[in-house]
This record gives sequence, structure tokens and C-alpha cells, in this order.
Amino acid sequence: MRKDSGFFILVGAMGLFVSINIFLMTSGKLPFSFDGFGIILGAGLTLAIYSFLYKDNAAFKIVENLYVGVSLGYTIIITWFNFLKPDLYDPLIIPMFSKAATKSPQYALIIPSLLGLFMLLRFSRRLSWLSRWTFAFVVGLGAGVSIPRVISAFILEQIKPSLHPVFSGGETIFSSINTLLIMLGVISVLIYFIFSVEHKGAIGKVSKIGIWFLMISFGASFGYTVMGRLSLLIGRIQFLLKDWLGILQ
Amino acid sequence: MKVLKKTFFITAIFSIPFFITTILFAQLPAFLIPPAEFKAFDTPNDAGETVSLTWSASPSDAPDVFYILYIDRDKDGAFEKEAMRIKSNTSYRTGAPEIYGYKKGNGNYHYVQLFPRKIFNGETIDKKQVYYFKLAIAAGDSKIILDTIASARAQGNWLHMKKANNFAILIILSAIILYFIVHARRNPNMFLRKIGGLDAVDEALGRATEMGKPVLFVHGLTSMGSISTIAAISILGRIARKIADYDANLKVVNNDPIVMSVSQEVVKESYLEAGRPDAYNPDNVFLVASEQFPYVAAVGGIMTRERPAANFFVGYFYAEALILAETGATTGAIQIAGTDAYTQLPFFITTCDYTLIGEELYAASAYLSREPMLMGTLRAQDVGKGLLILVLILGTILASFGLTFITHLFEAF
Amino acid sequence: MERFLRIDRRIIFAIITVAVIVSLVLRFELPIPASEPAQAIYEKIESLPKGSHVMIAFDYDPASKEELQPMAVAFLHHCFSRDLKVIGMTHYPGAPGLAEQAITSVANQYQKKYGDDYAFFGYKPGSASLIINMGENLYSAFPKDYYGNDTTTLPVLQGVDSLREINYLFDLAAGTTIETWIAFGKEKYKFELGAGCTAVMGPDMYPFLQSKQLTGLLGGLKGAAEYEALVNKKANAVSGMRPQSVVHVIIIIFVIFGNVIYFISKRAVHA
Amino acid sequence: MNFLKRTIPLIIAFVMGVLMAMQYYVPHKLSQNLLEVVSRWDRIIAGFAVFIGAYSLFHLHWTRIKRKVEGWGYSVFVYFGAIITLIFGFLNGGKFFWHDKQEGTMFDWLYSYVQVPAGATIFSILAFFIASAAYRTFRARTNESTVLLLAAIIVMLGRVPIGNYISHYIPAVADWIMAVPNLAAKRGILLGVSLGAIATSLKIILGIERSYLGGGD
Repeated sequence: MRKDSGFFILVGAMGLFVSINIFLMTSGKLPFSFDGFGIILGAGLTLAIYSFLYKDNAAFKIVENLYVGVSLGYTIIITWFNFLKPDLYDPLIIPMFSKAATKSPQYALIIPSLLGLFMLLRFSRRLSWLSRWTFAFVVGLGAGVSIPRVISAFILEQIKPSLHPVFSGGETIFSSINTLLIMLGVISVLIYFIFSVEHKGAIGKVSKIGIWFLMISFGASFGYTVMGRLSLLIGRIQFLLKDWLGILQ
Repeated sequence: MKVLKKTFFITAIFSIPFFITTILFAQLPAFLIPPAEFKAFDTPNDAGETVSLTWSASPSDAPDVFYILYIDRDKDGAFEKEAMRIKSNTSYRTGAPEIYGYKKGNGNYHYVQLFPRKIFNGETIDKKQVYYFKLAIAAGDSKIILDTIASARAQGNWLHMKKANNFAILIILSAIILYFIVHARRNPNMFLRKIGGLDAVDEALGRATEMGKPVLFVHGLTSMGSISTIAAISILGRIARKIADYDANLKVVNNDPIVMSVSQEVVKESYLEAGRPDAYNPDNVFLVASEQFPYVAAVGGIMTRERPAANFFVGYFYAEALILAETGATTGAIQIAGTDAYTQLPFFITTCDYTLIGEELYAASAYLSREPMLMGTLRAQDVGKGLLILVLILGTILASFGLTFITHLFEAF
Repeated sequence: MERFLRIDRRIIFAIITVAVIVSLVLRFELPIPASEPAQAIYEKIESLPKGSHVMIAFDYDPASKEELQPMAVAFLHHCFSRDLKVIGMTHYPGAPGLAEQAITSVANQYQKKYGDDYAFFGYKPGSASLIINMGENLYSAFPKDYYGNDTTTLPVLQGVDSLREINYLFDLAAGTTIETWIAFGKEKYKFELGAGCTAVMGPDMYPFLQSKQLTGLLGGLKGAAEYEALVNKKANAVSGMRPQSVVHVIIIIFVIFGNVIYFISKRAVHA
Repeated sequence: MNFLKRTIPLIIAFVMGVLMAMQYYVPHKLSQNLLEVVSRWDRIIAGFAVFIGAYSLFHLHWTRIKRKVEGWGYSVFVYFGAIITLIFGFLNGGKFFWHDKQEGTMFDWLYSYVQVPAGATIFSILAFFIASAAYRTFRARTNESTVLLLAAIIVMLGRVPIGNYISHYIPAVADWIMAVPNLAAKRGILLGVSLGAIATSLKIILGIERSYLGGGD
């Protein structure tokens, strides 16, 4: 009995969706073109994902997997057109094998290409150790490049605005208090995350203040996250009402 | 009253010539006063592409008065090529603290950088070419060219002196980290404060045992490479050990096969340590799904079906955190979360009974595993934080009393 | 009392759906004053002289499209109406389609010509390394644009060798790219950086605003709506503020209601 | 063999790390050229990582189909979606993939009407779960979570036009929360995280942290 009801809901929903689209097409609200069908497909996929809210079902899973597949395909194709072709195929491969090429091949590109190919050997059983060379290169380089830049951009630049006079001329008392509060907040949060000292006495009190600052900032993140997720929903409903059904102008 | 009127008139009459002269000075280019000093030098701390020019400000600096710089490759050349034209009330040394610092007199000198190779665009220029400059001050049609010829060569520099502060921090941090890792190896009983969340873990396990219901451990979505997962594994070890002692039932859900096999090992070992290897069932550590939403749906299903007494969410979570914790909370389970995913923390804090926040997760894992590398790093970072606090407090106090040297010491160029 | 809390969550889903649809269909005007960080971006663009180079990094994919695409469109309107030269690129493989749509559709409205007035580089992997590469030499980072043209031949890039010559860089970020642009780009190449980001990341960006590492910020759909209002191109983001307002109020009521019942029932247990 | 598998990677990581860290302090042209070349190489290598991700995904779904794991039928759709996109991508509107990318092909159509709507919708379902969690589970259990919820409510009201209607103070207070306590806490977190990142990088360069090499010998 329960299985039947699920089946009827599915058939009913599909029937409704098809008849709405037939109406939209025949009344001319949607163009009889590739784009028109595209919008119908998009609306169908959107609704299929929302069916998850009723309950986890096959339509949702199909769309999710289809999405994974299409975006995978898109990534591969875009990587070819935007990266492999302009960066390796055109400057290295073509001049090497085509006599018509005007420019000489950039042989230096062979090194990173080899390292890149080594990385793919990760899936081979016998040669996977070669992939470690590439990982070592990439990870070592990343570490070396980032240390001084992190010091400069996230430590020096971030403590600089705090190293300013609290009471300088021309500022209101309110802004001085804010400067002090920011100072207190930064220090107390840092102390909260210090683990080699027992949080007792004065340090315990400051670390408690740190928790309050953290909680207020998590509250801000909470509010913003709610706003963000809702925005996505609003955008999708705008798509359904505007582009598909044509109710909104 | 009369006296007042009189004084007013007298002042007014006397000030007329003054006004006229000011207007004349402003309008007549004949009164342009050329700058006294004019110098050129290689820009320090650069790749060898630019030269710097500086000259003293003139009393006639105004928005409608311009400075024009002429460049030539020959000292006796015609100086016909215009290299730059700026408004005379702009480009002071104050705009270049990386060269002149924050001295008071910086506002009395102009400073510009030129890129000669770009000015002679396309011409072949010898690397060691010396460039010669002439300065002119101009307003309207009239122009005064200084006689002084300044010269400089653009040279590459081997050290960026203004980044010395950055380098010092690099060295200090490296030393601290190395020291404490070595130190922790020799002395593994380093002090670490107790992490509040770990007591909560024991409490939750106790209650689960009383209720005779299973305990559910939910891994995050990252693989074995991430520190969050590594920390989650050591916390799992602790939980499994307690579970074995209490003779309760533990279920561990995974979405990554490697994390799953590591978890199986850890749980097995914990049961072995507790002397109850027979109670270990590998089927209780299992893979439920590999993608985000199927994972959520499957874990949610387990929660509603088996109604565990305690749920643990440890590791790195994404948007699924909210759905997982919500489903768990509605089943009435005690929930404990630990994650360094700051965007998801608010949801754990409001839906769980206890949450390990950010770095507390690493600290908990170091506390439990006593691994020297983790302990040493943690301690080194603590010292780093202590130093930052010190700098912040000292710097603010000194800056408030007008001593800004500490502020400039920590400037990034 | 607690049975109030045990209602089927699908009822709540239905309430939210209806609230969004109704407040979209019913039209009521809401004022959208610009916040300080949004105003800062607007003023920065207003202050740029004609022909200045603005680079836009479209660092998002379809998952964040509803927040960031309106922002991108509003910002492009502003750039093209001010006759600035626009250069687009992205770090996300899923982005080129969306970015291309946004740039071409807005550029066509202002009769801008590809190659002369704007260019689109497309996607390139590498993130931090890509930024450094662009900072050292834009043409070695992007030898070709999205359409396969040689970048050295594009007139719009005249006077630009690297990120140093970019007058303003605007990052539309769904992930951590703003931090990457700051640490690996702005730190060395000293361009002015502004950002638009998803609401989820918005609060994390405030330290960078105060330290002036970001000149301005558009946060989430609200930021997009503010910018649409500032450039007077009211569209989806502005009308999205109606349901946004309504549903925020509903959620707040939910939280308060749920907590009141929670405390009443907790007290009942203790009594 | 151990030399090739273990020592050489550690040497490479050390040399690259030290070299690139020191490069930062040297403004000379030679050093800049090194940075340009190395960053270009690195981004080219990073491009190959795309294929690692693709391979793992294909492999995962292939094993599922092969072993007929529960729900393996859905994995077929991953292949279906990917193959159809790849075919249209390589066809490139009839000009084939070795020519420049053509616009307005079926490949773009698939992107606009499958990837974009599906991708944009998946995360929007969280809006519903937030609403239901707001009703059922966001509780002021402790003083800390009370503060969190209060701050959240003020920010949520302050960020929409209705807040301004209720009181002019709400947006002002919301702005203050964002620009003072939120900023302070986020800066504290950022400083801590940066120290952690520097520590990890140092350990990688010095060969103390080797997890990037993977398990095994």
C-alpha cells in the first residue's frame, strides 16, 4: 500500500509537470527552441532535487549523479580548452610535430609536463613512487612560497591596524572604545587557544572573555549563513517563477 | 562704533595690495620658484628596473603647476624625451615610506619612480646604461628648466632590506618550532591543559552505557591527509577504548574507504588494549556513502532507526553539518562535535551539547595521543601566540604615548 | 507543550516555500541603503579614470551562482558604464560558462567590443601559483584568451604587463580565493583589491576590511542588492530582498518560539 | 630503492621550500625570473591534478557498477552525464577539439541547462533544513549559545530592509557586531590559523611532516 502511494505521487507529479510544459509551449510562453527545452529541463532538474525534501528518492539521486557526471565532463573539456591546449599543445606539441609552425617549441615545458605525468602514475602499482617526486616538488614549493607571504599578509598586516594609538586626536570616545574592544577581543581569543597554560585566575578570566567574542562572531556567521542559503533558494524560485512559468516579470 | 568702522576700512584698504600680489603670484608664471635640490638614484630593494628621483618642494607648488621630467641617455643630449609629468602638489616622499620611513620632513620633498626601459619602449638598451634627468617646473605657457642634471643607473638588488622584519619572524618561528619538537621528543610529558570537551565525552559514554543504546561516531568528509581527520582518529581511539571498558556498542560511519580501514584498525587496537578483542566487530565500522548528500541521508537514516544515545561528529564538515546535527538532536541523543570548519561551528554549538572549537580539536588529539610532533607543534604555536599578544599590548601602549617605532617595526612592505 | 515541536518538518518546508513565493509575487518596495563596504567599492570605481584596467576574478561555480552572478552583473554594468577596460578570469573550472554569459550580455548592452574594451581569459588551474605567475607576467600565465586569441595581440591589454598595472581587482569568491589573492597577489604586486563573496564567508572578511587589505566588500545577495541599487540596475537581487526579509522574520520567530517552548517544558520537568 | 622513493622526495621538498622562501627576500631580476618560471611550472603541474580527481571519481563509480553495490544504478548516470558532455565537448560544434572552442554548442547547452540549475539547487535545499532546525533544534542550551543566537538574530534582522523599519538601531547594532566583536574574534582566529599554517609548512620543508608522501614504504 505504501509503495503504491509513493508510485502514485511520482506519476501524478510527472503528469502535472508534463501538462504544465505542454501548456507553456502551446501558449507561446516558452519558445519552441533548444533554449525552451533547456529551461524545461532545468526546471525539471530543480524540482527533482526539491523532491528530496519530501523524502529521499530515486529522482533526487539520479539528478545528483547526473550533475556529478556533467560537471566532471565540463571540467575535463574546459581543462583541455583553457589549459592543456594553450599551455602545452599549442606551444610545445604542435611546433614539435608540425612543419608549418612558425614558432619553435618551448622545450622547457617538458619538465613540468613530465612532473605532471609522474603525478598520474600514482595509480600505477609499480611506478607510483615517481608521483612522490611531483608531490614533493609541489608541496615543498607551496610551503616555501607561502611562509613569508603568510607572515606578511596575515600576521604583519593584521597586527598593524592594532598597533595604533588608542586615544589620538579627532576621534570620538566611541571609536577609542571600539579600538580597545578589538584589541581585547584579539588577545582574549588568542589566549583561549593557548593550551600549555592552565586557564585559571587572570588567564582564565581573559579566556572566558575570548569565548564571548567567539560566540558573538559565530552568531554573525550563523546569521550570514542563514542569509546565504536563503538567497540560493530565492534565486531558484525566481528561476522557476520567472524563466519557466513566466509569472514574474 | 565709529572707531570700529574706521579700523575696518583701514584694514580693508591696506589688504588690497596684498590680495593683488597673491593673485598675481598665483597667475604669473614669472613667479615660479624652481626647487633647490634635485637628485636621482637607483631605487633600492627592486629588481633593477626603476630609478628614483627626488627634489625639494617649491613654494609655488599648486594644482595648476606641473613638474616635468626629461630623460636622456647622453649627458650632453638634448633632453627632449618627456619621462613624466605630475601635478606639483602631488607625489611627496610621504608616499614612499619604504624608502624614507616616517620622518617629519618627508612632506617637503617630492619623490617619483621612473621605469626607463618602458620610456624607451622597444629600443635596445645596455644593462649598465646610465640615465640623465632634467627637471622643469611649468605653469600655463611658461616653463623653467633647472640646470642641474641628475643621473642614475637602474640596478638589481640582492636583498630586500625592508623585509628584514619578515625574515626575522621566519627565523624566530622556525627556531621555536624546531626547539619544541625536539624538546617534546625528549620530554613527552609536557604540560597541556585539560580540554573540557574530553570530560563531556566520558560523561556521554557513561550515559549511553546506562541506556543500553549504541554510540554513533560520524567522520567528516575529508580524507586521511587532513589534520582534522587525523585528530578525529585519535579521538575515536579514546572513545573506542572507553566503550570497550563499558561494554557498550560503537558504530563508526565513514565516507572514505581509507579513513574506514584506519578507523577499523584503531577501534580493534582499543578493544585489544582493553583486553576484549572478542567484542570487536569490524562490521560496526562501515562505509555508508561517498558523496555529501547521500552520506547525510544514510547517516540520518541510521540515527532515526537505531536512536543512538550519543552522537559524535568529529572531523572536517561542510554544509551537511547542519542536517546531521539537526537529525541527531531530534532523536534526543547527547551530541558532541569537534571541528575546525569555522563556518559550520555555529550550527554545532546550537545543536550539540558540547563542541570542540577549532584548534581545540588538534589540542584534544595531541592530549590523547601524546605524539611528540603534535605536542611540540602545539607548544610552539602557543609560544608564537604569546609573542603576538606581547607585541600587541606593548605596541598599542607605546603607540598611545606617541612612540611609534614598534608600529613601524612590524610594517609589511 | 513539546508536541508543538514534534511536527513534521515538511510542514515547515511548505511554510518557507509559500513565504518565498508570495513575497516574490506581491510587489512591495523596500529601501536598500548601501552599507559602508559596498559604498567603498562603488566610490573606488567612480574614482577610476576612463580606460583604467579592472580585472574581475569570477571565482565561483553554479553552486553559488544565485548570490554571485547578480553581483557580477551589477558590477559589470558599473564598469562598462564608466568606460573602464574589463579583464575577466577564473580559478574555478565550473565558472567560465557563467562568467562568459555575464560579461558578454552586459558588454553588448553598452556596445563594447571584444578585444578593444574587454577580454575574457577563462579558467586556469594553479590558484596561488597562477596568481604569482600573473603577477610576474600576465602573458606567460595566459598565453591565450578563452576564445583562443593570442593575448599579446589584444588591444585592451595595452599598458598591462602584470598584475602591477591592474588598477582595480575585484574577486567574486565562493571559496577561499580572497585570502589567496591577498597573500599571493596583493601582498607583492600592490594592486587595489575589492571583493564580493557569498554570505557564508562575509563575516570572515572583516579583518581584511579594517586592515585595508580589501578596499570594499559585497556580502551575499544583500551586497548584490546594494550594488544593484547603487548603479540603478535593480534586478533579481533587489527583488530577492523581499522574501529575504520575510523569511528572516519567520526564522527568527521559529527560533524564539522553539526556545520558549523548550524553556517552559524544561521548567515543567524540574517543577 | 629507498633512496629513490623516500630520500629524493624529501630532498626535493627541502630544496624547493628553502629556495622559494629565500627567493621572497631577493628582489633581483634573476630571482624574479626564477619565480616566474617556477610558478608557471607549478600551475602546469596543478593542471594535471584535475585528471587525478577525474580518475578517482570514474574509478569509484566504476567499482560500484562492477561490484553491483547497493544503488549502483545511480552510478551509471555519472557515466552517462560525463560521456555525453565529453562527446559534445570534443565534437566542439563540428570543428573538433583541436580547434579553438566554439560558442553556443550543445556542450554549452548542457552546462547552462543541466549543470547550472542542478548545481545551484543542491545547496539551496539547506535553506529548508535551516528553517526546520530553527524551529526544532537551535536551542539556547548554555549561556554561550544564548549569546550566539542573540547575535545571530540581530545580524539577521540588521541585514534585511525590515530591520530598518522596526528600529534604526538594529542595522547600526548589526554593523557594530560585524565590525567590532566579530572582527576581533575573526582576527584572533586568523592569527592562530596562520601560525598553524606556517608551522605545517616549516615541518614539510624540514621533512618532519611527511603525510603528503602517502603511506607505505
